[in-house]
Amino acid sequence: MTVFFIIPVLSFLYFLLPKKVLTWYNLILTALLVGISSFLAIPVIIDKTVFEGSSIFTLWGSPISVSIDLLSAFFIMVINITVLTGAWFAIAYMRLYQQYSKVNFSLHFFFFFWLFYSMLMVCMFPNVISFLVAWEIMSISSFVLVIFEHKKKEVLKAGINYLVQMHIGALLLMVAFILIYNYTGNYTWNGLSTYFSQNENIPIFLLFFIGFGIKAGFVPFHTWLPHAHPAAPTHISGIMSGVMIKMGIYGILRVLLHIQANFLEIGIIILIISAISGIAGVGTAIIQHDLKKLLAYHSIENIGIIGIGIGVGMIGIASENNLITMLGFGGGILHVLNHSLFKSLLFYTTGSVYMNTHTRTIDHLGGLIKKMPHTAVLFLVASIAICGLPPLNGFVSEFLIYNSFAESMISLSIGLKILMMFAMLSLAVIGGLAIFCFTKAFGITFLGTARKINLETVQEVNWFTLIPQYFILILIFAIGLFPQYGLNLIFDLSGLFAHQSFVVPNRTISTISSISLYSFLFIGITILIYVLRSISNRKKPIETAPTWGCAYNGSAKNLQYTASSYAENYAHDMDKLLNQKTHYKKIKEEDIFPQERTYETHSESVIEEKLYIRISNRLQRIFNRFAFVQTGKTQHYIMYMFVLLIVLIILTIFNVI
Amino acid sequence: MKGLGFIIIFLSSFFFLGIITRVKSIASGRKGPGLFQPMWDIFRLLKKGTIYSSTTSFIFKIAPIIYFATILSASFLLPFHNEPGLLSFQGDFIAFSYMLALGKFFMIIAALDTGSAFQGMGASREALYSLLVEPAFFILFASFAMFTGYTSFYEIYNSIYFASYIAIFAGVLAAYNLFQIIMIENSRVPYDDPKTHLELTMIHEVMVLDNSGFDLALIQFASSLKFVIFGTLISNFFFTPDLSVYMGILIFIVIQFLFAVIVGIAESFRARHKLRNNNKAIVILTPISILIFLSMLMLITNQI
Amino acid sequence: MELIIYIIAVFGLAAFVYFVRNKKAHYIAAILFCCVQLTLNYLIIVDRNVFLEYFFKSDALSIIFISILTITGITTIINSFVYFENRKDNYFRRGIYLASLFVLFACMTGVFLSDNINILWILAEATTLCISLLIYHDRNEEALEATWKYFFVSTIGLSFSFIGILLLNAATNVTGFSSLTFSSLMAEEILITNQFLFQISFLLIIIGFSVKMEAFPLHTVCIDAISVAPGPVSAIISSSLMNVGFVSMFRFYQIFANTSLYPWMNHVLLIIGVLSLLIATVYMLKVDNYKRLIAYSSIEHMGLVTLGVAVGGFAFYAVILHLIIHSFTKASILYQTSQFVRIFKTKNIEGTGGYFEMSPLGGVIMIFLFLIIMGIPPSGLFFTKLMIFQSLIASGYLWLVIIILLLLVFILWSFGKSIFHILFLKIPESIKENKVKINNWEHVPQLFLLLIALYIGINPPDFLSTLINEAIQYLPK
Amino acid sequence: MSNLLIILFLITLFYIAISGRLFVCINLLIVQGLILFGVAFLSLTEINIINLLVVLTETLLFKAIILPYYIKRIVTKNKIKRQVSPFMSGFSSLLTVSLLILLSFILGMYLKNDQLKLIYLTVAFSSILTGLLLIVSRKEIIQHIIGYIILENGVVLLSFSLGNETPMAVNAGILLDILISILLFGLFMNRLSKTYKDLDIDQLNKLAD
Repeated sequence: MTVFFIIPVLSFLYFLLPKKVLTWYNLILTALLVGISSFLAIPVIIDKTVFEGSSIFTLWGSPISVSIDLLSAFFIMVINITVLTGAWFAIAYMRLYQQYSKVNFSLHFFFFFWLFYSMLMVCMFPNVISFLVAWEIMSISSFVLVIFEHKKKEVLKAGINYLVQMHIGALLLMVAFILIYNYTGNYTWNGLSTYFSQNENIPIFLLFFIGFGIKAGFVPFHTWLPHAHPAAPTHISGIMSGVMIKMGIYGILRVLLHIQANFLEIGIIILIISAISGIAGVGTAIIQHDLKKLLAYHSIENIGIIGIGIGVGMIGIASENNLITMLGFGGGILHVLNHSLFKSLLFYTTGSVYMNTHTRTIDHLGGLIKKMPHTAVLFLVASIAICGLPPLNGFVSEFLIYNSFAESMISLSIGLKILMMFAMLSLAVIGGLAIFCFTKAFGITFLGTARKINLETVQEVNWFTLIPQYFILILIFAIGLFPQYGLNLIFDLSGLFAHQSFVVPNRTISTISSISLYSFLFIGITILIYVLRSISNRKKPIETAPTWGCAYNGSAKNLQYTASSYAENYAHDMDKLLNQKTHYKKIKEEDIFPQERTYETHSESVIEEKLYIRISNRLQRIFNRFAFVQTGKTQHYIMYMFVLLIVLIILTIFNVI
Repeated sequence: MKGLGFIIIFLSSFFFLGIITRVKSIASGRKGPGLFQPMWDIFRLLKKGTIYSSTTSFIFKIAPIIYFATILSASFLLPFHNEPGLLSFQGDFIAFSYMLALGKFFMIIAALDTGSAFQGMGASREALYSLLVEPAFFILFASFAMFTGYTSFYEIYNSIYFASYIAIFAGVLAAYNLFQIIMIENSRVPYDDPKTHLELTMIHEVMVLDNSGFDLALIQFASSLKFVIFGTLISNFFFTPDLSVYMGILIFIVIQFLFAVIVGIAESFRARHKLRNNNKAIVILTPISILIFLSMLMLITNQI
Repeated sequence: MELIIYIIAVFGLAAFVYFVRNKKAHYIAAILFCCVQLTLNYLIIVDRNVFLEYFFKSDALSIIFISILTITGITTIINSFVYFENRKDNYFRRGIYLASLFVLFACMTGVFLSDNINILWILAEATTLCISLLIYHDRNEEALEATWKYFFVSTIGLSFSFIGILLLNAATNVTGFSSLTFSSLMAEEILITNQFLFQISFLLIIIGFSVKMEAFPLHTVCIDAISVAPGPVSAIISSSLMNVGFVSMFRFYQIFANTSLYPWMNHVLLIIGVLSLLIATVYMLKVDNYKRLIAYSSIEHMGLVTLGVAVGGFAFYAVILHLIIHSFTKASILYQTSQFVRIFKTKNIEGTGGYFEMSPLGGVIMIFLFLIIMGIPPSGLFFTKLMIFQSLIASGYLWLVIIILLLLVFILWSFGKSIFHILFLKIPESIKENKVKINNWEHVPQLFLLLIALYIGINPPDFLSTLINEAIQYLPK
Repeated sequence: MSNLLIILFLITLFYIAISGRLFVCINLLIVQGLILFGVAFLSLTEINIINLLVVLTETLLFKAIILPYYIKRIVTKNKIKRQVSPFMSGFSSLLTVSLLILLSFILGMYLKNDQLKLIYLTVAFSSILTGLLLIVSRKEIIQHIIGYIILENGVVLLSFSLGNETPMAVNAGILLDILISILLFGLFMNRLSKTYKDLDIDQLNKLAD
């Protein structure tokens, strides 16, 4: 415990060590911290205790107390996995930035450490003041990480945008906590339950939900994500998208633990918002041509899926149907872990691509699979997982959520049945769109022939960089193939929310284990057929020839489908919704020999344009009305004094104040 | 006896495509090929060598295998007569549809792997249609699940019954929807025409332009197997609990035959949609499924 | 007795630096002055009621603020020398500058210590004179204009508060040569004979002193002063001089705190606070001159402080702490700004960029200063804001809190935009060649202040807490 | 007797408000200084002699002699135009002044008590307000200074009214006067008049947002 609080001292070494060793030192320090926090968390997970402790350091004179329950422990483990791989990957990725000065590096890694540390603290602190402090440190450090390429104006813009939105979230949380404190006089999480037991639940919950939802990226609070992720270095995007936005989920779950009434309404609220987030996220992702922006939108989608699970779980609690609760929360919480895995893997592979090609625009890439087979395979597996296809981990969590729908359709009241039907509809749509999106992302990026890049310079990243990625790959497969072993943990976690521990019914267990059986069956068949083919192909001629271009033998390089054209028939029907912008100069009548032309599309976030920017402009215009004070004329200044004096006197005489 | 269903499905897939082509040729006044012609083609392909495009990678090589494997393993889930499939568990219809989706995923990226404009076109369309049709399928079976109170194929089929008018109505709608879904999944008329000769208008066929030999054989066999699987989804409605195995098999074969004939007739007497209209036509299916859902909801609320 | 020695010493040193115009003499004088100031501070801390003729009296409030004054004062003197050296000022100017700086410190110390209302007022007026000389240091047109405005407006403002004090004299019929002392007024329950008279006098005093508090309505001239004056002087204006204003206001507030005027007074302060916040936000969104921007941010903080005083409760404690941390932070920010001016040769944000490259240490310090001033943890201002909002909400001003939060968000946006523009963007072409080298030693005072601010923010030490609690003991809980 | 003087003081205010020429205003300042001297002489009877002397010298020396002389000198030296340019006509400014006097009378009614005599209050306030009026309504800095001096006269008059009880306050006021005027004229006026030709306030708005 004490060690955990002493570690930050080591973080100041970042400023002293030479630039070369920084990345390595970072990895070591991260590993150290991972070790310590796991040492604290794993016992909690194994023997279901709650770790209580208090630090040697004090905040405003009171020692900072720490308590790790199952939920915290779970999230701590999730954080550890992703951050460790991120630190590892950074070693290779930071070579891109050789021209940056040492201080940049030191600052970067300093705040990298503090991001990790603050996320751990967020999970550990029972006192909401220290929680808020940790929360803000998290935002700040991630902000500094985001603006690493700070010479670019748009990066800085994205960073400040991010900072401001995080600040709004924190302020909302602050107000919520103050309201609770003024009622209970208690600045710990437990204060919530006393408050909720005696007051209206929904308003404060909404305050919390928005505050945490901004971090988590629920629509319509998601507008920072698509800007911040492309701006940040890739390992940072991986960590932010993999675990940092999950801290919002953590907060929401933490609040849900203390909710005392209105389970149904809250569940419905969460469910609807999450469904919208899911569809909006993936629907917008399809037409993104910046790989990282695409992934950012997918984080919104997956947050939506998690939220759907949680919402169904809440509804389950409301209707006292344990099975629904378990399946819903279980699916949601499992998806937290899954998403952190495959999303970080996707970001790392994107990073490897960027390292080699120095572009993230999908339309410029292509044919990378021949030069970077490992990366391609990793990306492929991650995409299959994120689409929720068997036999990988994404399928398991989505399967649980689907089952919770089915259960609630069977056993709940009519209105809820219909609601669930729509929820299932949305989840199905999400799945379909995700497949559409990732066939595009993988196909255009890695397959076919190179479009604008030259493949000669591209080479596979070295084995050392591949290790963490393969590590994640193994975890993805493990969860996908042996879901039944982790099941108890997940269901214990979801038991927390029903305020009771329930026995997992055998049907569910058998279902899950038969899923793994099914996956094995599928893999077996695949292998079998593969063997058959190779046997039968042994003595047959195997030739290679150019792709059949329907009797066109020119280079197919520029004939290939691009990301835009692949998404065209989807985007065509929902232009208005996506507010896609096309950059294309029409060919005029008179020019007989038209010049070379380019056709590009990009899309602006609708909500941002139509809602936030508009509102803030309106407000600024209102503020400008007041900007008449500083005229530079002494007379006016004295006038103000006099006028205010008169006004106040009048108010006083008439007892207004 | 568990394996029986699987075996029969597997076997009946041999002559399914044959029947369709035969029906079509008769309808258009030709004599037409033998019932087993498609199987012969597949068999011949199995013996042929393979040509791979120089732009392709291993994705292109493994995709057909995975495609076939997915469909085969999808067929494991199907109950037959009163027996559950090889595997049967809660919400296996979800696993079923996701398995098929996995196969599609690989076919699509394989098509993109060739780097040809046509195949990309086909891939994009295939992806779009499958994503549009997915909700309809889900809602359909979700409504069955809600109706019967069970979430696995076997239990659903075992306990489903159509008693009242509204049930008939729902059943008819369901049958229609399922039929349309099958047409899309197997990319037949009116959504796609396997016999067309203009690549620009193809969907499924254009994706496999570059496959040859063993792979092509796998793909074609897979598509006929897919037909039978969906046929099974329909024919399962007709098994009543008190029914001997042989009757079951008989009924099954009859249903499959009728189904194939219907498909053939439909294909030969109907023009395909304009491509742009396909989207709308497919999207329509989801509201229909919702309609089914609501009617089923009415049913159970009345009966409860 | 000690006080007289102190005054003599200060004036002696002032005369010395004015007449003996060479480098060594100035350095010696400065060091001596620091020693004098420190000793006085020490004496005051060790035993409260040493010496002090009947005009003066030292209590917790004065101890706190004099300590702030000493610390910022020493750093200011150091930075002033940096400023001289870099601008090659002639020794005549340096002489005037240092002399008026010493006298200014003496006057401010006097204000903090003074127990007699009239004395307090006179000394406050005297600070105006000294600060005018300091603002005028650069001797250019802008400086002249700013000085004239500051001088003229603040004189008129203070003469209004003088009228207020006269009325107060008349209202409380206390007679005798050492007429009106805060201690006596607070000691015996003053009976409100003619309430309106008291109200008018309080209004006049508050509004008059708002020129020193840098709150609405008379903040306008402070903005000009801060934006034009040399960096160290701006630091003094928006740290210690602000405290002078606050302390004067707060002492008058304390007099009436236990009378029937209390609620009325709070409403007045509430209005002033909200107006100051609003104006600050409006202009922070508008200005493109980073020194003015920072000046406006002091207005914002003073607005928050005024609100805190208005709602009371926890907020009293928070307010004092807020001022302490704000003084240190804002002072060091303004020291940094004088570096900006030196490097970029412009006060317009558009002409800046890449400070972080040129002096990494300074950049890092600036980032932390930004965090603290914006009240983002680990900043103490976060906690003080928390407490202020808490008592605002507790006294039923939730709607007001929402508005204030909105304003604060806008402030964060505009302030962050400018600061990060200065720190991180590309170095402008105009100064690519002949880059100004920043010596890392220049950052030491700022670093020092930063660390103090951080420490106080995260763990306010016990003696400080006791002092603050003692300073606010007369106020209704 | 002193009341009479005070009434006279009031009349000077009217005169200043409408006078179109600079030197008239300055001469009126002299008159005011003399009046204050008289008032101090008559009313501050109970304070000790040193204080009284200070007050008397201050009023006589500064208010009646040095300040006006200084201003005249500056005006002549810098060739400031002697014509005053108010942006309200003589009549309306007259009206305003009388309104201000009415206002201060009402204020005085509210505020008066056994120490604050009504007449003192009224005249003091009206002189303060008139000073403000001059500052606000006129453009030349020289006018501002005149306005400020008038304001100060008002303050001093007010302080006389309770000078007997709290001479401290009076001294403070006096001290202020001296300091300000020294700084004002020793430093600014020359600088300002050097920097800006005819001291017009409109040239002093470089610093504005």
